[in-house]
Amino acid sequence: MSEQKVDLSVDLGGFKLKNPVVTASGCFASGREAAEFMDLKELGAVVVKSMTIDPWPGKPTPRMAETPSGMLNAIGLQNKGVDHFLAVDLPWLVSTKVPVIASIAGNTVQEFMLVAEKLRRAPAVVAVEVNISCPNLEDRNNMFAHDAKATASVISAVTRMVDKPVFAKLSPNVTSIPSIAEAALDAGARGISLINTVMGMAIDIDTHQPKLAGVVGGLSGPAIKPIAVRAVFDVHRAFPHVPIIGMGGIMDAKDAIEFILAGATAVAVGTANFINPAVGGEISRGIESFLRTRGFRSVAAIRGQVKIEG
Amino acid sequence: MSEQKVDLSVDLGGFKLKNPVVTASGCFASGREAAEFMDLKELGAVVVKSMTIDPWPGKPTPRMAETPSGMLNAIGLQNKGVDHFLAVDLPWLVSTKVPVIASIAGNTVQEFMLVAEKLRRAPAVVAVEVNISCPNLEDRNNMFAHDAKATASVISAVTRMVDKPVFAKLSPNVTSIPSIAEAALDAGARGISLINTVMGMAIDIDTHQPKLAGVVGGLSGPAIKPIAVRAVFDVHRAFPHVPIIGMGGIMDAKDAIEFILAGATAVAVGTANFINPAVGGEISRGIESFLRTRGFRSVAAIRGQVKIEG
Amino acid sequence: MIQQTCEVLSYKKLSEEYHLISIVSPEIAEAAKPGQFLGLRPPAGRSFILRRPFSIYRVNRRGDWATTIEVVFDIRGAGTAELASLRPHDTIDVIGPAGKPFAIPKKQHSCLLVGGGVGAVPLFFLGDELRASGKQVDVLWGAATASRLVSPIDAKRLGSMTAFATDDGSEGHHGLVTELLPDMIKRCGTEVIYACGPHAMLAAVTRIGLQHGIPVQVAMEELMGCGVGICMTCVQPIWNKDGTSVTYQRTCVDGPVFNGARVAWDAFVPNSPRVSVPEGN
Amino acid sequence: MIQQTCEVLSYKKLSEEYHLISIVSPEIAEAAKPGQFLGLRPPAGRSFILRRPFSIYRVNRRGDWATTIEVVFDIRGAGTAELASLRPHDTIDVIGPAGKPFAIPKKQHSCLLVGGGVGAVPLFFLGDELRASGKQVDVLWGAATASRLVSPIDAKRLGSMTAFATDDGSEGHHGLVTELLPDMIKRCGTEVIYACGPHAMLAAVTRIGLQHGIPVQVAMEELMGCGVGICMTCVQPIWNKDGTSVTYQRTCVDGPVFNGARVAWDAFVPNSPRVSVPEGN
Ligand SMILES: Cc1cc2nc3c(=O)[nH]c(=O)nc-3n(C[C@H](O)[C@H](O)[C@H](O)COP(=O)(O)OP(=O)(O)OC[C@H]3O[C@@H](n4cnc5c(N)ncnc54)[C@H](O)[C@@H]3O)c2cc1C
Ligand SMILES: Cc1cc2nc3c(=O)[nH]c(=O)nc-3n(C[C@H](O)[C@H](O)[C@H](O)COP(=O)(O)OP(=O)(O)OC[C@H]3O[C@@H](n4cnc5c(N)ncnc54)[C@H](O)[C@@H]3O)c2cc1C
Ligand SMILES: Cc1cc2nc3c(=O)[nH]c(=O)nc-3n(C[C@H](O)[C@H](O)[C@H](O)COP(=O)(O)O)c2cc1C
Ligand SMILES: Cc1cc2nc3c(=O)[nH]c(=O)nc-3n(C[C@H](O)[C@H](O)[C@H](O)COP(=O)(O)O)c2cc1C
Ligand code: FES
Ligand code: FES
Repeated sequence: MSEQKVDLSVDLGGFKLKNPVVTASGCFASGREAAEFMDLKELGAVVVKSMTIDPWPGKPTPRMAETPSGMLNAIGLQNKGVDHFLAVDLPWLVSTKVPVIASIAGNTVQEFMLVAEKLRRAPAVVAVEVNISCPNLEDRNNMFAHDAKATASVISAVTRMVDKPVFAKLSPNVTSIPSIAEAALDAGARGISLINTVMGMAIDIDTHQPKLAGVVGGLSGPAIKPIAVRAVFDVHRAFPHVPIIGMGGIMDAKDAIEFILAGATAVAVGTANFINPAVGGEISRGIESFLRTRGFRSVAAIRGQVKIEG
Repeated sequence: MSEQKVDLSVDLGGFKLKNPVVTASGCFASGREAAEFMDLKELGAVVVKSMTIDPWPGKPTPRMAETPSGMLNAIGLQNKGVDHFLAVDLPWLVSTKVPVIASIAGNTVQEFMLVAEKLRRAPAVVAVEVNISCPNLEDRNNMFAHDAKATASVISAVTRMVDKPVFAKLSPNVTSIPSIAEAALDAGARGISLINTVMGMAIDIDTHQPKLAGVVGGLSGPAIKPIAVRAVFDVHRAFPHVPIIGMGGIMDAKDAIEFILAGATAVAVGTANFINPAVGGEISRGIESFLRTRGFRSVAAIRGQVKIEG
Repeated sequence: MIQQTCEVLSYKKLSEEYHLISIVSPEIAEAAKPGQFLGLRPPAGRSFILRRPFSIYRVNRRGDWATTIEVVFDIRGAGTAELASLRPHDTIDVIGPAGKPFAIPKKQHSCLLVGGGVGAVPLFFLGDELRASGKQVDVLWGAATASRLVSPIDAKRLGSMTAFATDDGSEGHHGLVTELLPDMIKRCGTEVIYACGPHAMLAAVTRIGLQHGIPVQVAMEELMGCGVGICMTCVQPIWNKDGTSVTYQRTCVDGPVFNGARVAWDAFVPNSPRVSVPEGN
Repeated sequence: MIQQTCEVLSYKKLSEEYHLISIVSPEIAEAAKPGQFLGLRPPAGRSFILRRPFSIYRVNRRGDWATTIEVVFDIRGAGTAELASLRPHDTIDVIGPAGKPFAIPKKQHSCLLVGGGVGAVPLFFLGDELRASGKQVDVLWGAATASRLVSPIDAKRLGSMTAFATDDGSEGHHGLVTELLPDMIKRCGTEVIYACGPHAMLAAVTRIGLQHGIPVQVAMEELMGCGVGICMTCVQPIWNKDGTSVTYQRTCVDGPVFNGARVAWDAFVPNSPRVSVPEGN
């Protein structure tokens, strides 16, 4: 009933977004394609596809397999490199006036540093998200995100190169997500993004071949939502003052609210864009009407408000 | 066309089952209820609900929440204790002539040992499965399965108490499943069962309450199948000669074949029983007809046969 | 218990809120007793996979070409929405009849049925059986509003005396069934109460019944994973016979009908202090 | 591109194998060009969530009350089974028209359409347009068996010359389309080839076309996550203009129509040796 305005803005630890809905890296390219379906300004920010210092070719096909309520992907971080981003994608993004979060990746600490350095003075880039779910060439291809020390070394190197806020994007494929979060925060991360995809595999029973050319891939979509909500909840409980960008299987505003109740400050929408490239704006409007209907004045009012007894 | 007999029997490292389909612990009780719907002899074995030295009361309700293509549960290992199992359930199981795999649980190494000891001479029990996804009271409630040392201490204690083959049931919620498997095998486990449920959480956005009274629960069903297939694949690659009971989201014979191609010797069916308590027999017959149609003489012929290049 | 793929004979919208589906299964219909339920499986390819439990509303034994079971439900989520889209000749996978039925009293004669909202559903079948065995049946239905009373006309036909209570006063007494209950008991000479509805109503009806020295049988609800006794999700805290301890018992096979006096209405089973239970399973 | 919830105007079983659905969308129909496709979204509540890509079979611009787009498909899995259950007045969420269309030649006159199996679908729309712009159209359809030839009667109507090849000889030439192709090219004086079908067929048609000095436009398939260019799942290995390197390009926005000469038919893009790529994403 009340025509009271709902405050959707969120503070991600030093920078504000006018609403809590961003895109998940790798699920929105740089926004240009989806702009045919929506006004990007309906988003809190665009998190662009992870970029590397040189172009990465990506993996052979098939790169995707549908699974129950989800999908597996093994894209191999195909991207045209940070220089292409700065020269082509970013100027276009600047023209749309949407804030940009730059996701960066690499196979060595040095590579992460080089990309970060190039972003130092990038306009419109309000934060850098560090995708540490990458194999570490200097440690037998173990993912950076699977080891607290490797996580810390990447994050501290990146924070030394850019003075923009740095978010560490964590993998759920570890024994303790909070302890990796701790390493990232100690190394200077301003906030935590989670979760990246869950490792998985599918096999074609007729050909006996893995359904992905990359054999193992990342599971995303509604199937992983409970895993993601729990990860956000655990990290928020461990570090209540740290901003979290929560993601994993968010399809609609109800899912987004669930993440915010678990402790997410903002939410990122990934796989859902593939099905509905305008979904980000719809979720943002859905959150607003959910809050208004229930008399909440702001999205901050429900953050972390899941009721736990005892 | 061919009326050639297909050999469904599998060798689980010293004991044979006449077909590769067993039930997943906690998803079939002790078989008595499901026997109304099927002949238990259609199963390779019944893996019973995990039993503890004393009766465990279980957690308050709600204990379950449905999620996309899956379910979360937080039952709290409600069971009547090993003595009740030996006095009531086992004699009945013996009368059905189905082989039994006894799943055991505990909160201390001592508790596991005490249960194992009681099973030493239990008839029809062909193996003991050790459910180490239990909080370890002696280590700040960290799950045994989340730590290689704790895993090793439970498994070696259990193998000292029973001379039946011991299977370690592993949790997927760790950074490296093969390294936990290694600890279990070094400690004397004959084989590996995996995966237990994936940790997850769901929140009711109207009441702000967790959907489970236990707050966090275990995700099972088709949603986790890709995670489980990958876990089986990884452990099989690391230990090709070790028998694996693979499980996680198996709903039909096709799913079972996928696990066998990934490296499982036998497969366990969990959540699918809830929807169709006769599903185990159907899957076993489905595997047979799959193999026959394609001219395979035995289930062993396709075990681990996923084609990986390079 | 029987697991069968059954044909839908008919679909009917009973009221603004309630839908009725009639399912062909001579085998299940023959075996069914009042208070038991069916587990209805969602069609293939859905993102929701678990069976949904529904009380048996009525069993149709007339005619000999087909014997049917009826369920009545309101739309709560995806499962019930899908059910409401079933039409004649569609098929559905059914398990049933599941659970412990209401006990038909041997000695007592005067029976009062107390139903809250959709909880009235199983009491029709029970009422029919009680009447068939010569008992007196009285009816007390409560609901949020008139349209949420299940089959009020049939209810009047069923009860020697019939009363309604609605939260908004749109039909009958303006208030709760429990406010009418003591008076009903007196006027009807009630000797046994059968109740089904929300947890708080069942607790209150049990309390009032016991205060009057009348046994109360309650049909309870809880989320069900399997409906056949193998998953342990559906438990209720139940006192043992001598009232010394509480254990969790399964609604699907040990219930859904429990002796109200044995339900630990406001107690949770305490965890034994030394037992730390896992997060899943 | 347009995203819309559209009404189904009609459903028709074209043959034992193929189904045709006609979808009402004046906006998409107006914008559509041959070779483009639609992304059809599965209904809510399904365990399969991704859109399925389908070529535009024909666009119906007759009449002014409704302008429709047609898709033709065979049942492969859950998504196509669900599509085949659509009936008039059902609705479906559609994105389209997607992808780069076939280029209508400016200079060349004699066009040969080569379709393999269900790959013939987009070539009807193309053939109509080519004929409308005064070109000569010849048709060569191949399939495993006669019932898998798409609309053979319409194909005969479309082509000045029309030939069929089936693997089992049940219709036309007993063998592959590529066995008929050199002769067709000669007899028809083909100046440009349009092909759609299995990967191996497209590779062979391209090779033969190029041997004859004829440009070949191929419409390719690959698993699609999004169909709008944002997921990078649907790539094909494509030579750059000067033939010095291969990069992965998206079938959904950079294709599905590619210049056959630019496709790296039997090459995979080599990973730069120092780059180790993540297991997911
Ligand atoms: C013994 C018993 C008898 C029942 N009889 C009837 C009846 O006659 N008529 C009727 O309308 N409803 C009845 N219910 C409730 C009915 O089962 C739920 O309304 C239904 O399962 C909701 O499914 P959904 O997919 O529409 O809702 P959702 O909320 O989407 O369901 C999500 C999950 O929760 C479960 N669930 C949701 N609500 C309930 C509930 N109240 N009880 C148990 N499980 C629930 C579902 O089965 C499913 O697993 C009965 C429940 C039980 C336990
Ligand atoms: C550009 C393009 C145009 C197409 N045009 C047609 C057409 O006109 N008629 C027709 O019958 N089919 C066409 N296809 C193939 C069609 O998309 C698949 O048959 C359909 O997606 C199968 O879905 P399913 O759920 O029935 O099968 P499933 O095998 O269950 O699908 C599982 C997943 O694989 C994807 N998939 C399966 N097969 C294919 C395939 N061959 N190509 C792409 N994705 C696939 C599905 O989209 C889904 O994500 C086209 C494909 C592409 C890429
Ligand atoms: C096709 C695809 C590509 C992705 N690429 C990236 C990427 O480049 N960098 C990254 O940090 N995460 C990447 N992700 C992970 C997503 O950003 C997100 O963490 C994950 O998909 C979970 O969210 P969702 O379930 O909403 O998709 C990718 C996911 C998908 C499905
Ligand atoms: C309700 C429920 C109870 C379970 N109880 C146990 C248990 O007692 N012991 C155990 O080792 N695993 C238990 N599990 C885990 C299953 O055995 C199995 O590992 C897991 O559910 C994955 O298989 P599924 O997807 O086929 O169910 C339980 C799972 C469910 C869903
Ligand atoms: S619902 Fe599974 S035990 Fe009752
Ligand atoms: S299908 Fe997503 S980029 Fe082509």
